Amino acid sequence: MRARVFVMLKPSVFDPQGTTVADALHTLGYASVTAVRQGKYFELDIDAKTEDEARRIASEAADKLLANPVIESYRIDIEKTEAAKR
Amino acid sequence: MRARVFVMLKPSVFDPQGTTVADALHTLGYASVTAVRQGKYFELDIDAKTEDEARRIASEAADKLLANPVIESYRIDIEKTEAAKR
Amino acid sequence: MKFAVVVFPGSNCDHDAYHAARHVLGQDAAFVWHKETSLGGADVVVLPGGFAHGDYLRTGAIARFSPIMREVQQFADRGGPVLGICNGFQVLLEAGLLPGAMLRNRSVKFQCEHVFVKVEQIDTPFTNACRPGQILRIPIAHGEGNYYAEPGVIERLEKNRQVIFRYTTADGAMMPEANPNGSAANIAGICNDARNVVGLMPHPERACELALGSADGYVVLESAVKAVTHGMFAAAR
Amino acid sequence: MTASDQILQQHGLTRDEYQRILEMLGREPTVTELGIFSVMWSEHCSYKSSRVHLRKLPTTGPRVLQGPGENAGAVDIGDGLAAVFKIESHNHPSFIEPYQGAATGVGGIIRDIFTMGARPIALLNSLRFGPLEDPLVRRTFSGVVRGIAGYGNSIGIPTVGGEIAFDESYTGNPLVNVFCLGIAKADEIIKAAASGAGNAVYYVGAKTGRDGIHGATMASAEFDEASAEKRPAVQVGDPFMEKLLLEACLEVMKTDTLVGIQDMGAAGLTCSTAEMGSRGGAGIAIDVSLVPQRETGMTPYEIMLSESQERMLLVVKQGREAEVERIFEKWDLHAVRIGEVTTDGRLLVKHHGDVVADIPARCLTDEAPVYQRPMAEPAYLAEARRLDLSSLGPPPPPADVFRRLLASPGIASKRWVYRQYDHMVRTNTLVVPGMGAGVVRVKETNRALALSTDGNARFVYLDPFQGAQLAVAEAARNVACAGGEPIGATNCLNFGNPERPEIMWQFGQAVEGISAACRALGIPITGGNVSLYNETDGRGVLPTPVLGVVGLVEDASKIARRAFAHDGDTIVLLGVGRGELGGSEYLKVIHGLVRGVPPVLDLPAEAALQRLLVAGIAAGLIRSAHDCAEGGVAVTLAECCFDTGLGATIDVPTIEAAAGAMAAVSTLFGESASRVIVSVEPSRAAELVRLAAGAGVPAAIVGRVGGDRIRVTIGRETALDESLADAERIWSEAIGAYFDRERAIA
Ligand SMILES: Nc1ncnc2c1ncn2[C@@H]1O[C@H](COP(=O)(O)OP(=O)(O)O)[C@@H](O)[C@H]1O
Ligand SMILES: [Mg+2]
Repeated sequence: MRARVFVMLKPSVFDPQGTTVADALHTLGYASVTAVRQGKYFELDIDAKTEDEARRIASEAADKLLANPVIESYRIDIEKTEAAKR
Repeated sequence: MRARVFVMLKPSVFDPQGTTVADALHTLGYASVTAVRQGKYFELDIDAKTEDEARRIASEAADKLLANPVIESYRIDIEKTEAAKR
Repeated sequence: MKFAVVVFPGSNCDHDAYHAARHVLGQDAAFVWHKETSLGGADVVVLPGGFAHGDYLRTGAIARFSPIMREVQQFADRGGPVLGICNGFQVLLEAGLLPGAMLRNRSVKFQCEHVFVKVEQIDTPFTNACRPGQILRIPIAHGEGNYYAEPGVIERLEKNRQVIFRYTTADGAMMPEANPNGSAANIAGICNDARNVVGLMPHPERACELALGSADGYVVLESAVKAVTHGMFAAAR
Repeated sequence: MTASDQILQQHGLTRDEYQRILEMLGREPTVTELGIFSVMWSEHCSYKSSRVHLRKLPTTGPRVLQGPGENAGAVDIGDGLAAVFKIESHNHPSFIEPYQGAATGVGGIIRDIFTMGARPIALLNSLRFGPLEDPLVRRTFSGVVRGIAGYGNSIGIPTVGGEIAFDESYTGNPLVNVFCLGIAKADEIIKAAASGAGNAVYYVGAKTGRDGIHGATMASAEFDEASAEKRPAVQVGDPFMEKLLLEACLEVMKTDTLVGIQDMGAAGLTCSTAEMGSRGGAGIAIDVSLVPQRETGMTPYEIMLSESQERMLLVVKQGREAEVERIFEKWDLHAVRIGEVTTDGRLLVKHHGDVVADIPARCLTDEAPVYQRPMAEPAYLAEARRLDLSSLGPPPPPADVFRRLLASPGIASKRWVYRQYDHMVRTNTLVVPGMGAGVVRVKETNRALALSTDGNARFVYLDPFQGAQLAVAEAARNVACAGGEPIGATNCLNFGNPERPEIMWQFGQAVEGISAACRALGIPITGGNVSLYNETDGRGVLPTPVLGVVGLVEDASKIARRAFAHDGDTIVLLGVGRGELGGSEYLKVIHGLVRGVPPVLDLPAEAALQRLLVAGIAAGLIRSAHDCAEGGVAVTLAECCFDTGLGATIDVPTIEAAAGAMAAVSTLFGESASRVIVSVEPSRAAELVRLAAGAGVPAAIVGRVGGDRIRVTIGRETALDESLADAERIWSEAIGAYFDRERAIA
């Protein structure tokens, strides 16, 4: 099973990378991009029987390692079938 | 409108970060996580009339700036309502 | 007295800290591999700079799980002096020995250059040999030294006098221009509640000899020697 | 298999070369064998076009411990220590993927150094890009710089110097040359040779993937539209893995368990097995199914040709295997036994026991093709060398020229770049980037090493022989300006397509020039690298030989920097100006021209100058030294003032040859060689002038340090009188200004 974990800086935390990307896009002429936030994205292949189990493992991994709760929050999507695609 | 852009290393490209995270998870006892790939995740707030327009802008941004097609591929999701959430 | 320099896979200022402690200050020093479970009777623990585990994921994020960190935690709990330099500071933050977190530098670039920092507090094992308000010219070398903590935490740090080093101009003014990375309140280094654990982004160990462009960092390590030899933190062992 | 034309073309082999393979093997090659031949006989690995020329380089000397032929050269620096160093290019990959291309370039040269048993202590890089006005160039430029920083900083080796130049010819083909130096015990240098039948062959490091397959052949072919298809040939660097490998290998080398060791660079496992076998006069037999693999279903062909980074091949003494394995385990690395040394001199490759390749190792190395490519003087040369200054019209006022030169990226401060490099880690850096040659102390001795990489490609374009000589002289002079006696050099030769006679002529002339200059200056070449086919759509880069020179400073407390040290010091100009503008920054920036003949170089005079510098600095007489290069005496004087807050006033004589409308600009901005601006304590100025006279070096007291202006008079008439603060602002901000609005993405 595949868990997709998105880690983003909390909205209250200034995001230097996202700001830089936004600046660069404006320089390239994309004025309509009003804001950019940059985060991390993980694909975890998990050997789990159920979706719940996969989610539990992924969120433990996120809590312990993938995200720093001081500055980041995360979201998890489970894709049952994706793993097979590759 | 919000475009979510996921940038991943192409499957054949070595991902040292993902490998290191996987190793760390194994050390922490998560043997069931068989593989990890790490990518970048961008949220672009786009001032666009239609979903198509937002997608077009996001993919231009990805082509020009957010991803290097030589080693990375990307995917774009458009969320019409998301922008309001924040 | 003895310095323990913890070596994580990817540490790269371990030799610099060792060199400063041993060859410049003339103290005993030993490397401690991260998989070890003893600090070898050290009086002071240094978590050196570098890129532990490549700094992949987040700086310091993986290193905090190293077996030696349990010892470091206990050593700190007993009041032993612990100094985290640059990556070592980041490890202390991730491990929760110090509050807050690091963001990418405002410039989004790695920056290696001399900066000025003001010693805000001298009642720590790493600043007791400083003059109050002393300005040190020491190099930084980091890409993620933009210190962040929630406003309430910053407030508490200020109230408890836990901000130990701040980026300033050469004459001690706390201006935005003197802030190399965007750190909250120009914070360059902090200590814990008990004041025995100190983390800072600049590299005092790189500034212990005039030939290297500055010897202003000497006083930081010298403080540790004073603290230990005067028994200020003797309880640690 | 009988190879079709198409297959041969894909493998970069000619029909004649294929014929030779048939003769050598006495049969048709297998697919794997064809792949092996293709990479080993590529220009990159075989040096087939350059070998006949490189033989002319002087490679011996009393200090040389290791000349060309191993992974890096080595010179004796006293106290039983050796400086191990080399320069290497990673041009093509850096164009395709600037960050990873440059990063893996750094990783590759570092491996070459620690493979020799040396601990790497310094990095430098020479970079060439198109004009920064081009957004694509800016992206390449910032990506390359970030890549160098990303790898070097992470692994903890300081980048202490380098140089950067810009020219349109590099737009589609940037040059990324990285130099690394390490320190080893002179009697513990380890060779990359396999010997001792039955000794185990170990593989250690990153797993093998499909990355970089045909990287070596790519580096040997021009770019064109079709090369987009070869794009997956980009490797991703893992500096963390390399840091582990570095520490683990150095730890293993302290035991005497190794027979030989080699990194897997270009052509990966193929090159390391073939070369180790061939060097040791032994054979190697491996089974590629034992090689740790990152991807599934890899064929023997792919495993043998993969250029996955951060991998090493070791030959371990019999009975010592467990010791070696244990050390690697400590660093979380798993050394895997993949084969053994044999006596038959063959490279035998099996896959699950089946033989997939069986080739005499020498056929891949010493017996690879060598070409005496035709050479012809290029047609452009006669015209380009003609320079009629009077045809250029009246020159702009010197003050305007001065400012425009300071803002020219080739001259402007490179702080934007080296601020991103950790240049202080390891606490050895005595002279940081921006202050002249990088100087690193050698701990546990009183000595230091001064390092510089240089090369002015415009000069080489206008006269390859002379230009290459000037490159040697400049690199050595920069080292001498820091107080280092040049004791060894390495070179990276970046040229176009060697199949064009005019490119080959440039190459041949440049090598002759390097040889002549190195002989005259007594500097042996201990190694280097050749990068050919640097062209895009049929247009070659400027011929760019880059010289890396190592200088020995006997007393690390006696070194000089670019910047003036004390208010009131006396300024002495060593050497003579001839007002030479051929190939100058002035002509390029102000008139858009690369024209004329490069400056004259008197090698004995240059050698005397360098000896004087080393002696004068060692005696504590010379307090700062900076050589006159791009922008001439005016820009050099300004550079001596920057970062000090100290202005200066000097008076220089009118140069008779440069009379007329151009007199002032040629005097101020002409780039005559063998000139250095030094400063001395006023009471000792006469002593320096005497010392110079004794050494046969022209020396003139020209002015004094002080004030807040940069002032040059020519024969007492004011030619330039500029505010130091303004000049410094222009110079410091020029490169950053190109990027202010588009900071790079991480
Ligand atoms: N790519 C680079 N990496 C590191 N340092 C650099 C680089 N380019 C230039 N520098 C530093 O900037 C300074 C000026 O470079 P250059 O003009 O080539 O010097 P010089 O006139 O001494 O040859 C030198 O000290 C050099 O080390
Ligand atoms: Mg130069």
